[in-house]
Amino acid sequence: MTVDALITETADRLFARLCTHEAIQAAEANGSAPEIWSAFAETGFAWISIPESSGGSGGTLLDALEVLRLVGYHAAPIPAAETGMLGSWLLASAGLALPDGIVTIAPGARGDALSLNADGTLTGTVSMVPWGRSAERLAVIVDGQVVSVAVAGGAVEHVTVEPRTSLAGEPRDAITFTKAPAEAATAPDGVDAASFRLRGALSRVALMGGAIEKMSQLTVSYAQERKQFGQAIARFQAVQQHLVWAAQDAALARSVAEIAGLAASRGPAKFEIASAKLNANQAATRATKACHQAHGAMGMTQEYPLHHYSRRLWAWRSEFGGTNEWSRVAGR
Amino acid sequence: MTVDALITETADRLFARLCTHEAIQAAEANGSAPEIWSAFAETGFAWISIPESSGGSGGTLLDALEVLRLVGYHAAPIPAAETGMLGSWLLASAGLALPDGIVTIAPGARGDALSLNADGTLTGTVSMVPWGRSAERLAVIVDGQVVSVAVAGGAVEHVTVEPRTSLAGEPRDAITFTKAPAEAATAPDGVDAASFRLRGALSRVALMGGAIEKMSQLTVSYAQERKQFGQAIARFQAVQQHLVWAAQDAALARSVAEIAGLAASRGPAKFEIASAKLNANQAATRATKACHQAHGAMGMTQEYPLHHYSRRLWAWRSEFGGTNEWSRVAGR
Amino acid sequence: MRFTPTELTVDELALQAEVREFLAEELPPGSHEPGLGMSAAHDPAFSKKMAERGWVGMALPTEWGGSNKKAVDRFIVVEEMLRWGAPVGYHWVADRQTGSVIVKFGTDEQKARFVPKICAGELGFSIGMSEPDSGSDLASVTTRAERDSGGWIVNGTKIWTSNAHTNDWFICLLRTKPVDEVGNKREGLSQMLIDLHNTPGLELSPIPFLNGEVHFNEVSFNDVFVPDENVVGTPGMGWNQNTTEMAYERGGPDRWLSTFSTVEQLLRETAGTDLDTRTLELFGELAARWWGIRNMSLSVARLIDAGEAPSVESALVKEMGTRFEIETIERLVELVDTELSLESSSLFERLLAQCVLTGPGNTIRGGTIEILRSVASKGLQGLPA
Amino acid sequence: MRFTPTELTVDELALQAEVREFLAEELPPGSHEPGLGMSAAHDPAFSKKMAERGWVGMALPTEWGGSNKKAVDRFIVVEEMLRWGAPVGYHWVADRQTGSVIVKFGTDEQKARFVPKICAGELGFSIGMSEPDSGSDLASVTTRAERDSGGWIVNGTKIWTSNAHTNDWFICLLRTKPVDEVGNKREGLSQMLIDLHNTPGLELSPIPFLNGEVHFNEVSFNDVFVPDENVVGTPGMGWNQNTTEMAYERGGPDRWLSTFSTVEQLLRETAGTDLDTRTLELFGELAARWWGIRNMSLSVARLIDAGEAPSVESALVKEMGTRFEIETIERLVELVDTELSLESSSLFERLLAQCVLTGPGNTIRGGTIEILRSVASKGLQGLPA
Repeated sequence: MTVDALITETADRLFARLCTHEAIQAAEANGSAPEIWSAFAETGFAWISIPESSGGSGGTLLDALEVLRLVGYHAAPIPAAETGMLGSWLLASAGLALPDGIVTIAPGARGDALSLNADGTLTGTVSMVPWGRSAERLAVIVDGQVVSVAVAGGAVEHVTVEPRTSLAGEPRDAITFTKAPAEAATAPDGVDAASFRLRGALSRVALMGGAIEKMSQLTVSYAQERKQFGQAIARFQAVQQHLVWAAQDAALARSVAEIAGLAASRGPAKFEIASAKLNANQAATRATKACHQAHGAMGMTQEYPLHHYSRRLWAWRSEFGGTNEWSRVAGR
Repeated sequence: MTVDALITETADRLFARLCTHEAIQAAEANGSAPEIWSAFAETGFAWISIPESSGGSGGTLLDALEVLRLVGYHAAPIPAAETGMLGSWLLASAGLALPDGIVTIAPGARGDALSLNADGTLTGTVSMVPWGRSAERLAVIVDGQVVSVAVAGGAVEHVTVEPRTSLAGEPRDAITFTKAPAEAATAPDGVDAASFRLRGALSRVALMGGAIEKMSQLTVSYAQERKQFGQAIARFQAVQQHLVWAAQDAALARSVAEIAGLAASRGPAKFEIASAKLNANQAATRATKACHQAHGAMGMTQEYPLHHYSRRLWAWRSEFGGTNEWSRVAGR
Repeated sequence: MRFTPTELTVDELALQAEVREFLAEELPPGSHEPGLGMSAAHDPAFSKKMAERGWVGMALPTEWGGSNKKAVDRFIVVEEMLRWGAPVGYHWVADRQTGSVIVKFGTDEQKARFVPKICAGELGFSIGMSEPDSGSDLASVTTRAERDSGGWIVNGTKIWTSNAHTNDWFICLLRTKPVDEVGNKREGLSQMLIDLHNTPGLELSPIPFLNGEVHFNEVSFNDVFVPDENVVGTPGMGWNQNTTEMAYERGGPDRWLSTFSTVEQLLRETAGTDLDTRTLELFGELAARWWGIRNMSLSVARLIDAGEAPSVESALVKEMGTRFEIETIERLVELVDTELSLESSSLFERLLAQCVLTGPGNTIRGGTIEILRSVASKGLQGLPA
Repeated sequence: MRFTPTELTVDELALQAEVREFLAEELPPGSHEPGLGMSAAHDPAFSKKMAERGWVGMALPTEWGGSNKKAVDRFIVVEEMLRWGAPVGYHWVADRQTGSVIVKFGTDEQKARFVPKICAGELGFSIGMSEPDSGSDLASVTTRAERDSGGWIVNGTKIWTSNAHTNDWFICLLRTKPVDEVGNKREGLSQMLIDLHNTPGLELSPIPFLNGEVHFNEVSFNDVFVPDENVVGTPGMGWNQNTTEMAYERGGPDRWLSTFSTVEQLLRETAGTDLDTRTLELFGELAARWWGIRNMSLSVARLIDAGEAPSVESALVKEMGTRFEIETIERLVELVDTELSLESSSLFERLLAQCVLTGPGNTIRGGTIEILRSVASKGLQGLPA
């Protein structure tokens, strides 16, 4: 099972054009990047791996993970995983309609509580919701039901969106529903909180693999160009260590994403995804440290792009389960 | 409270003369070093910190710790801590007689079980007993009693000694008593299994501080003398890291031993000793790694002295409580 | 090298109690968002209150407005301020470094002009050292000062100048003789005092930090005139004077405390709850390591008070403290195992989020960790730094 | 650089099952003390049994007694042997490196003389590379071979020659032209095959390991005659041939498996008990990391089978594996929190004690970790190693 090179090339070219340093910075300032999203949505990549019969773009889970790797590589400030392999996957699994716009999900933060009322409306609060303020609908599992509820950026009755941000400055909002009209359908076998969390973790591993790879490449270039004590800093043993560790972690994170993706294409892949997330988290911790260390003060500034990747990695390593949670799963 | 410089000088000179590479090697091969022990015992240092009124040499706990630091620094293959601040301390605390020869103790290994019989004899097994085969007596707390029992290297009835060794190749024997005649006296307030374990840990911290310091000095010398790629390896950044880490760990281990010693001179010093052992353990792990790394293959040979210190450190870091045990104590 | 164990005297413990009382009164918990170490907030009013207690420039001579106290006394005050996350940013550099440099190398006129104001908490200083191409090679200064009647004309650019936009003056390392004339890049450098806001030709540009906050600035010099009376010490000897200044910076409690207020906040937020083994062990380990480094750091302060120059010891402690900070953050992130946000309702989680974002900077400030290792390693081998 | 994900084919899984069956039969648990990675025991009878299955020299051509299998097949066999701690010491080097070097660079006469015996598990090889003053600078060879009628006269000393006392021959890197004549220390070196036990003038001295075991030897040459027919490849090209040999050594499963049998033994000894969270998490973390590195290592084997020369990839994996081994040992020591002894009644504790004692050697074998980093770093920058 492999990914069509055309997917890689198209997505890579698209993001390289759209996700300039300035565009990513502007997305952070504005809390959204509608132009990047619409160009992305137009390609159909947003719904890759969702069957065409359900209103998706078709393609495999591996295709979706490859697109996410490139989202991570280019720090594309869009809810690609949320709309595609997470949100629309939930909706499609239960036969619910896919909206045209952004779908977001509830990653399952501490204190989240939602309940379906007797009249079919939804009440409760979810937090750390990616791009909640830009989402058309939220897809979530409540009491064994897949629920689809309008968010419309909080511009509808019964819904309020409190803006919050991740460590990367990306929207992670709190949304409160008060008897909000919702559609619901029974979640099929294999679609439940645990499988959703695995799928969420897998999406983060793919993103992280891309981001570490880019960060590693940035660091090699910087170390070759930057001179100190009369020579490129890449010639110092201490800097070489940083370059090697970052490259290892880039290779490791990408490799585990791909192997776990293969396994997840065939079954629940509990051990593989748990192991992949654990490895990706550790790789992110080591690689961000190594790359920042090699960059010195320059890497701490807004004007230099390292932080687009390092801050996203710090956010993603905590999302859908940290190291301890997944080590317990892998250890069983 | 300070230590008389004469103690430091005398002990340092004594060990420098006796604890040659060959002598330490021979002690490992033979499982004992009677000449080193008798020279040490002759100075009275073996019973330092034990009141003269109880048959000891007088002096403070800080004096005893300073001597142990030098035992560690010179890798002296003798049961100095066991005979002095551990074994004789137990005996003296309960008013029991101090023997002329080596006293050892039971460090409290997993599976140890001793009981006093109705007739006053002792039955059961203790293991990982330092220099059990050379000990005249064992001092141990059983059921709130300080017990003194003859071992005589297993050459008495009712006692068998099974030789075992630590990672350093030092004797850590299993001793079985079968209705062995014993003396016993009630342990005074403040003398119990917990305080004995603290005192044991403190003795190891002092030993470790000395051993890391010596190992660090050996490594600096080696790195200045050893040439590769046309220059002393001390000029390579990677080697400099090792030198710095080892020196830090040497300073840290010695510093925590001394501060914990000050605190223990005044009270139970539970937090201080727990913290000191934890720091010494971590310092030992880092420093042995750094020093071996800087030495390369040479450090792995019997003929080069690094292993006298590194192997003792690996043994001592596990004795009287590892990192997790003491972190729980320090965290309370 | 030896870190002699030392403990606080009765008088020193009284000072510690006084500082704690002051903080409890001035900054009761909940009244302020604690700052992390050197990113502490900038609050001239707070600096003034501290100065009224004699806690700014406290190791400087009374003659110039200081309190003539010991390094250990300053250690006690700084330790408590950092643990509390107090807003010490305005007087931080002036208190820690610039005041001492002026007292040591300046003229009486300079001492009278600057030191009493520093000790009053009324004068904030920055340091103009790094340049766009210098990186860790701090002696490779190219901003040049050329002789002019009664002073010097300066052209060039300084970068990473912390808080230049909120402080008043900065002390700058400038090249007064070209390298090819003096033969060694450490020669021909001079230190000058420059007003950050009232100097024609001087321009500040903020360099936003990765999360948008501004701490750093670029400072460009366009024919800036510096009068002779603002040159500190001997022209050409700036590197040596500056090295002294760096040594003051190392080994102090700022190194290993800038994340510790985060740990203390977690302790507060979990107080009274039943800790699981993992949390208990982590608290124990962090407390033990904090205690170990703190003892060594206090020993360094005692050595300074004994008139010694413990530069290798300082570098060793600073490198240890820096690694401790980084590991503390990593361990806490693993422990809490939750998504962090600067907008969390838990102060601990907000602080930890801040730690994660600013953590990589800890290894850079005041010399990268590699430079510290090199200084320490040379010292261990008995080589000149 | 890319580690393409790969999985075992049906045939490869069948081979794995066959090896497991073989091991269960030959070495049932309890029947042998498992060896750790490269310190595996030396057992010519076992090597012969493996050879009978076609598992020694398995990637070598059938023409010379090999099985003409793939690098992945060899990976599978080696992985199972190491997990089991099987006594593979006798054929280890010959199987991994020397056989390939002779097939690649040797004459047909040399192939006929040596390779079938290697593939039969009847010929153990050592490597004569390091010298007392060479350290990591392996090209600084001073043991010199001087031209003589029909061969070479060798004088000098090799050191750290693993298992020279138990193996039969060794392949030696010798200086056949002085550095000042060839201008570069990597030129003028040649590889020669030398009988370890029947060569006049050759003397072996064991170098006991820190725990008294003997793995290393010093080998001194006193006018040792080596006939021309024992020179491998082109005289003067030894460094390049040797570098190829080193590349074979890297990236293989030995790197990251030599401590894993210890973890597996702990799993066996705790099976059926109720694991505490700490143990469960450590098992999970180690299993996950093992899985991650193993996938990358398997990808390297596939690249070799695809005819590529993944030297940077191999160095990256080896450095990762080495750090994984060290961290595994440290974490296990912390976990068990007990006094270790080589005489413990628990096999796991005996193995862990052995790991602690031999652990520092893991970073040295086959190039120190610093050299690996340098190789990898150059590769990342597109520079020649």
